[in-house]
Amino acid sequence: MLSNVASPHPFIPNTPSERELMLSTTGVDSFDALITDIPEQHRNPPLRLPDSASELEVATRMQALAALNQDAASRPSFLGAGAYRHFIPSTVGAVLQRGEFVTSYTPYQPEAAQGTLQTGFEFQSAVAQIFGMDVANAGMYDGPTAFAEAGLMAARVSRRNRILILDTADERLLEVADAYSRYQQVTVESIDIDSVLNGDIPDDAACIAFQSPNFLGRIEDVQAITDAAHAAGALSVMHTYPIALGMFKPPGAYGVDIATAEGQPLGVPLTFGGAYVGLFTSKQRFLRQLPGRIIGKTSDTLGRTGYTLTLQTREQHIRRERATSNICTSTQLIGLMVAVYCATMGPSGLRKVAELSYHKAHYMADAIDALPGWSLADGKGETFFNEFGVRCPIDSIEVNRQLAELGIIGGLPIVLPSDVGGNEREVPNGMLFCVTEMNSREDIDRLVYALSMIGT
Amino acid sequence: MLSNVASPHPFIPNTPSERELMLSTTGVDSFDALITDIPEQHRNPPLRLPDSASELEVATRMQALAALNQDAASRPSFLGAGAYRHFIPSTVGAVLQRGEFVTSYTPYQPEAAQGTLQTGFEFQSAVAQIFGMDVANAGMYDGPTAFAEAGLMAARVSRRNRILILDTADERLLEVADAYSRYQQVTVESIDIDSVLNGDIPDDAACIAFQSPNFLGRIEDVQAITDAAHAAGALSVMHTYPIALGMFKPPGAYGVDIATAEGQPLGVPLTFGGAYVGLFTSKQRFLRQLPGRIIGKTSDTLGRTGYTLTLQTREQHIRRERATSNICTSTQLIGLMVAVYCATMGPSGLRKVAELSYHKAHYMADAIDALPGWSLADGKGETFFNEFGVRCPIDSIEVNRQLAELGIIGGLPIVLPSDVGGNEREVPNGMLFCVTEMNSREDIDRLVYALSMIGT
Amino acid sequence: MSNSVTPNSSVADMPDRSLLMDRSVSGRRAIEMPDADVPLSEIPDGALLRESDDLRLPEVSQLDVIRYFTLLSRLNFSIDTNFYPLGSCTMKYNPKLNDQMASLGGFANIHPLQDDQSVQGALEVMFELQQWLGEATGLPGVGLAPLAGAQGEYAGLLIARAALDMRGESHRNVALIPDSAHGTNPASAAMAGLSVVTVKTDEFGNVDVDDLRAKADENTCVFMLTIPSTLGLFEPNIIEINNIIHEAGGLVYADGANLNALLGLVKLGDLGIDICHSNLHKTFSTPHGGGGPGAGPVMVKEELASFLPDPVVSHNSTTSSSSETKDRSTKFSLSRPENSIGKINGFHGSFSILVRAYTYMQSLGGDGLRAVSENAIINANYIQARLQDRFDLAVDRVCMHETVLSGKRQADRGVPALNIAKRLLDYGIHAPTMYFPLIVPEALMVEPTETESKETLDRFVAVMQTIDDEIDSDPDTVMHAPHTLPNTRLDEATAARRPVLKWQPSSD
Amino acid sequence: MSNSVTPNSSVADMPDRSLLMDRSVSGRRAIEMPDADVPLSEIPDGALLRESDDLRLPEVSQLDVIRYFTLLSRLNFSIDTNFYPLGSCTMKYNPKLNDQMASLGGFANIHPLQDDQSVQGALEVMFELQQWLGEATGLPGVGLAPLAGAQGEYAGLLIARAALDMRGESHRNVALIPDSAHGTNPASAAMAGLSVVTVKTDEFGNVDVDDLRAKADENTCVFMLTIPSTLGLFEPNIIEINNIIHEAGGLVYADGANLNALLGLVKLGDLGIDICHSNLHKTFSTPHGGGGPGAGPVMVKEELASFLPDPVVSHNSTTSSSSETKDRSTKFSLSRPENSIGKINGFHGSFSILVRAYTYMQSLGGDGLRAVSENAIINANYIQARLQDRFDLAVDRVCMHETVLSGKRQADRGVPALNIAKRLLDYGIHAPTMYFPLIVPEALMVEPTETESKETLDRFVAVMQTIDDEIDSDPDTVMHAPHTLPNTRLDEATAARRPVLKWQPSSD
Ligand SMILES: Cc1ncc(COP(=O)(O)O)c(C=O)c1O
Ligand SMILES: Cc1ncc(COP(=O)(O)O)c(C=O)c1O
Repeated sequence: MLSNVASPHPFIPNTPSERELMLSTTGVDSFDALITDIPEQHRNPPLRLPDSASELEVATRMQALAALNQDAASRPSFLGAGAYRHFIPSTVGAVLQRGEFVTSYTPYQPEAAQGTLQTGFEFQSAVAQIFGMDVANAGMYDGPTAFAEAGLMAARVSRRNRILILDTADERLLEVADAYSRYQQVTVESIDIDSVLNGDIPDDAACIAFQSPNFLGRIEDVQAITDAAHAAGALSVMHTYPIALGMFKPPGAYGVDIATAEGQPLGVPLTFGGAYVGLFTSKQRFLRQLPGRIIGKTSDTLGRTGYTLTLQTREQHIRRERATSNICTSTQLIGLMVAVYCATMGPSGLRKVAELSYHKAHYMADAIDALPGWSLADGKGETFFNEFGVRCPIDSIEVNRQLAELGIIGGLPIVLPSDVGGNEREVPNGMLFCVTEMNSREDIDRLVYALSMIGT
Repeated sequence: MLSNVASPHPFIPNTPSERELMLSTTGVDSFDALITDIPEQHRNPPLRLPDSASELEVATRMQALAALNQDAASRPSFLGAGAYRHFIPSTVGAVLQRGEFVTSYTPYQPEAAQGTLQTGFEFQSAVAQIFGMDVANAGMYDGPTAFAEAGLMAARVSRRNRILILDTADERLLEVADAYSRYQQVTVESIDIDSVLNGDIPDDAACIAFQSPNFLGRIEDVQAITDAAHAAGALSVMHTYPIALGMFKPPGAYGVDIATAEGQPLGVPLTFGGAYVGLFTSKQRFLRQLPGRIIGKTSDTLGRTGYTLTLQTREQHIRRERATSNICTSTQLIGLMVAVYCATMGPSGLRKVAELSYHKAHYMADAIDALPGWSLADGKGETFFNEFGVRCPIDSIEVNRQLAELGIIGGLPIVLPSDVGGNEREVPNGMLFCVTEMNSREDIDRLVYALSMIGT
Repeated sequence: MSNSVTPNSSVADMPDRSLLMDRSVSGRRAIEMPDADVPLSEIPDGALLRESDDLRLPEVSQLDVIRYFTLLSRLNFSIDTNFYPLGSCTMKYNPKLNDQMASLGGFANIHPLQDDQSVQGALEVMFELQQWLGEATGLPGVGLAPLAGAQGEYAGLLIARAALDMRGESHRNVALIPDSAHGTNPASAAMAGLSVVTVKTDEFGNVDVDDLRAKADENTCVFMLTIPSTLGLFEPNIIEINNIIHEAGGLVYADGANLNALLGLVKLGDLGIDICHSNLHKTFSTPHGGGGPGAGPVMVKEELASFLPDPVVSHNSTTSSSSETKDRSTKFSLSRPENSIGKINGFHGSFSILVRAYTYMQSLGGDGLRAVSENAIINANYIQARLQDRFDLAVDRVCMHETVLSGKRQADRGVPALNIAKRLLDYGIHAPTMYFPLIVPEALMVEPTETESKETLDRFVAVMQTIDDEIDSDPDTVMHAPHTLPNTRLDEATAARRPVLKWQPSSD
Repeated sequence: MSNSVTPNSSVADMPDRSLLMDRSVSGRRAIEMPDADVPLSEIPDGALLRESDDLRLPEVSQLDVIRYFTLLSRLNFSIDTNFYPLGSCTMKYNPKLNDQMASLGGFANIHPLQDDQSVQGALEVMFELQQWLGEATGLPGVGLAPLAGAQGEYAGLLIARAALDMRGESHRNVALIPDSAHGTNPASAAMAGLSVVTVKTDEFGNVDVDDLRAKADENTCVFMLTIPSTLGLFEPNIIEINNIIHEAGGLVYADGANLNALLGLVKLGDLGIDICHSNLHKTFSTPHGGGGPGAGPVMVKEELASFLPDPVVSHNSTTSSSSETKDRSTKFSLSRPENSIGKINGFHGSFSILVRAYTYMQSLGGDGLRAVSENAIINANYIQARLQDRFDLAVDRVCMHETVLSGKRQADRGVPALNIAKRLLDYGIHAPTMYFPLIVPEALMVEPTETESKETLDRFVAVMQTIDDEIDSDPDTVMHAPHTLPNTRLDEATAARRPVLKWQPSSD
């Protein structure tokens, strides 16, 4: 219950006497006089919400709710598929405590926001470097929206209107791209690798957009796809997994035009899917078609280096309906986490994370493949990073249920083409597993042992 | 394992080539040349410690160790006896994240430490205010050492050498006072309340030192004790529980000369007994006999207010063997937590915490007293704050064991005088319970129900 | 950290501003990773692999990382350190409890694709937040997916279009938008394939109803109204406006960026609004983070709920759940509404922000949320009343949660609003929003919020008066402000003309 | 937050320095507490109760609390923001992981009087830390109870006295202490009832062995030696010194404040030291917190282990536990050593600090700890080598982890060391320890630590050279430094003469 002798709430300092004084300075004799524009019949409706609660009560309830969740930090987990449990160094959390970063607004007054701006510039520098691309923007909402906006950007750049997405990409990417282009003069379509490699690409294709490592963790033939796209006058748009780039060649090395990723693996906790940050990079020459904020280096009147938002004429607050995107509030603070992560990991750390993930995933894949009744979704020989599909002897949802009983979070149940007949089944018979440096050998062995019991 | 191609460790930046360069600037050709003063036969001994470990490994191990402890935040707990589970507002943790507070040294250069100094001044202001005393120092190691140093200070002030401690005080206080005075020309002795009130006080008594609320939670007759001490030419030294002062008259109101307390209840987590902060207050006229650091207000050369360590001639770094105490590194950061706590709780918050603790403790005491086989250690009528002794039908260690099985942390097993014969028993037959605002009615009812089952 | 050996002339610890890569020393490192505990597998074809020296990230020590970012943080103005009356942005106190709750392991470490069964606490947070936002706005269909206000707008417009499509009115392709609207409104409309037709604001700051009536027709898809408007005014003709649009067959979308002025005072749904969004990072005080992350839930009237973005959280006892394999013990579950516009982002929304907003709503409760709006309005009017002798008002009437001043008089004396804004920084006060809304010349949009005290407002008033005096006594100082910040005025033109967007080896 | 309406002239956001009570407004509050969920009991006699208006604590909003303390924090120099070469204090990087581990619920929320059984993880931390400190010092009896270095000293002296008492040598009441010793050494000796006899330092910075020999006798209780010494030197005659004391029947106490120079290079126990302490807040990098909390474990040779303070942690399989009712599953338990000097504080030591130190030792390991000492020594010698043309050295020989400069030449040119120290602050570098050790005129004791980079050391050298130049070119600037901090030089004399130690209603 609020107080009416003191200030109403710890977040609201005006005491009753101050309130009176302020109203009278304003020249009204009651608060109601300030809201007469609100239609009288609708003024002061009942608000059926709980009453205010003390911090102790709120914290107690929130802790109880948090405790209802089975968190992936205190048990082995093999879920990936777009959100990844990687190591987060202590520096990230420490920097994230700085109120000056957390409680500032978008840096519209650059002189009073150099902290945000310079760290954002570090973010752009690190992302461009990891991707091997010319430029990176200051971040998008998340990976899938970055990918969707990449498709739209490709359409603007190419002045063509068909976004072709390779069918090995995560379906979520396709869905979001579809939602982002639904009423624009752009279509989103699926294409298979054979069509791409055979040059079977329509001549109004804006881009060939693909994911590598793809949904099943496999490394695509980026060069071939990119070359095919270019041959058809389309852009090559790649969605990737930034940790993989610690080990695998980056999009820039293949001539990819626009590359995006989910930034979460770079120092951001899982938090049930958000808030994350989308990474967005491109070739220099497409710069002025980039969506989102961009931070540039400049100098002040005394010639000292400083940073500022730049190329703002692309953005909604200047260009309005002709902006390159409607994005305004974005994900600066998550970008800061990525910047601190990259600074902490450095080249050797990022490489090591990639290699650990790779080797552990392959260790586990080999072990599962050796289990009777279980097999890898692909034959051997395909190159994958740290995710792989597995064919299960029973319904994979049931597999997960049994693993949950052992305190293990399994993989993602997926539908694999049936062995017989080739027609798709309704019941998920496959599982997409993900392994990172956070999975100890012991956890992996435990999982494999558990699967071996399920298999028999 | 350390690297020998890169810098040896994330905490040690010198790379091998820098190391060489620095050694050669120093004019030596190897590191060994710098340590020739170390007797050769003892140089470079084997160090049987584990090798360096990565952050991920260390964090994993520490989390596993932490998980082995049954923490008092995730289950009902009724333990007090010198360390208390009170509500800690969110502001305390937030301020404690500021690296500028955490990673600075004792403010020897005041111009570069105004943050520490001004917050320390806030601490002194709040503590003096809560105690109703003239002055507070900037904090002692913990409550018991503050109490021990209060006894020594009383001896200095009175130029007498017997520290008499009322026998209702926590035995820990007596023990620490003893350790602090063992080889000084001062003795620590126990005295009972009748001797005090009858004026049966030796004329070389430096002080009557007592605890109120005492070990069993009872409020002592502070006025009578203080008057008796003063009548005997001795000082009145009181050790108290700062939360109780939200509700009960403070030591200053009774003319107490020196008052101390454990500061932990004011915003500091239990952390297995430390680090805590000792609160130390006195009358103005004893100021120059205070142990520990003191922060004073002053002004700079431009006339602006600033703060600085003051009265330093009392301290070891100036006065050496004639210092009022040997204390140097103290508990500034814990004092900061107390300062933030006091600023956040304000007068109404502190009072409310005291009242909630009082009412919940009395609710529980009444309920236990009503259980067959269980009774309060005192008859009704004694005034207690939030702790009380209970006579158990069985060995109280066994009671705790049974409670632990129900996920409840019981009270402190204590030995009460036996009902028959009056001679002390070896087996703890009593329990000291503590109740705070953190104990919900539901938890209390659960405990009482559990005791009722044990009783029968 | 400064590499200068000349003393800091004005700021005590003006840090070295060089970038991390400029501090990088080959072989330094800030972290150690463990060695593999599994046998190593074969490494793929070298052609796929990155050269070992291709990845040029900073090589610095762990202390370097901490000191660098800590010092940079101090170059920011922020709520934790400054009064920040940035209009339309609702820069109010972000309770620390909210951050602490969001970082609880049970929230921070759950994977978005875990079974519903294993994340019931998270789903309960989302479910109840849906309920509460529905109640607060009077629009009971709530989708938490949108990741910021602009995405909420886009989701809302997709819903409008989908609903009209279903009615067979796909031809409705016009968004009517007032000239005072925020840039995201027309930008979102364009993304939703709508052409923007601008509606005028009248001399009182209200929607020009005649202009609206003239423009509302059979092609109208939505009217997007910011309420209260970006002038800080509640639209008195709201009912009539809604009727005009509804009669034309369109829908009314309310941009709820300013919802913090309305809590408990009026519900958008009661007024006939069909769709709105709320910026949780404004009204519900989740921190802005220097530009996000935010969250922009979309709220719709009952009839439109089936179009909400995927997913929503449903309570299994209250909904006739269609999901096939549901556990008995699964009380809350994620589901896709029947006619959903689909997924507009990867997972379920800005969960860490949702947790904060939910914590905030619990702390305040219904009574507290009303007090939020009341005091936000009182504070804005107090500033307006105290400054109106010196500064023109965009519109001369009482305001809601913010007041839009015009620096016309000051501009006439030679000092455009920009300079007043910059000069405020020298006094440790963040600038108001400048030159917005676009229809107000020399606009300075001031939103004090309810969390600032009268003392802070009084100081702001005094500083504004001082600056107004300085315009006569010392105009140069105002024109070249700021003077006391880490940088003087930055050359934004060159930044855009010759963009340098990442570290370059020759940097500095 | 400033209440000034004149702009900040030099520092961007120089905050209002008034105290919280000056900002207090009756009725404001920063927290809400719940109402009682139990029936209220009778309130005691009014005479016992505090008047409701007697408690004058600040009444401010929650935002006020956060903004006030945040702004104050920025007035500090700290490791996170500045190079801090404060000699003897070992201001090195405090790894953030350590703080994070100490705040885990399983460590932060356990009560010191819980059963051993329920805190096995905490006891394991303490047990292993005991083992490791014993191994690092070569003194296997380890007591973690002391709360800081000075308490470690006191505990060590109590142990020495108790051991001598048991030998029937209670008369030994003299502590021999070098003239270079830290003030806590004589102060602790006095508390332990010892009279202090000062031992001279010779011209090479070593203990004057002849003087020591002359003073060591049948009354000698202990010789307290800081090793390396406060001159940053390792005592080359250490073996001989220990023999002298042992032959006189006394014990040798090593003040281990500088243990960070010795890790893996030598073990104190091997040298014949009987007792030492270690400041975990120096050598093992727990943060200083602006003056604590710290931890000062005491280490003793095997024969003295039974005297350690109460409690120590024992491993039940390795010790012949005497405890009566021990669970089978209780692997570690707290116990009181047989001849314990007793409790020297309330519970078991600075547990939160112990957790940090243990985390730190794990991160570094034996090999890393040796690298700590090596690089601390290399860095100090590098600075010494680069500055010795400009500044006198206290002793002209290679140093260990710190170098003591003397500002004699500068003082002769009219600028005492104090001013050099203050001037460094203007360059964003914390001052070295000044005028200590007492035997060095114009001492400036510089301890760079191993966590600072060569670039940082080079800048320090350059700044010292610049200041040395300024002494000639612009002595006034140096004499009145600092110029760029929140305060210019503070009047410490008045502060001590007319002490104001708490907020007063008329304040400011
Ligand atoms: C009126 C108005 N509408 C929409 C938005 C866009 O919201 P967001 O930044 O969360 O995308 C803003 C934010 O600045 C706003 O002020
Ligand atoms: C040489 C020396 N001895 C002893 C101490 C005292 O240690 P503490 O401050 O931890 O009590 C110090 C700390 O400054 C010191 O430098």
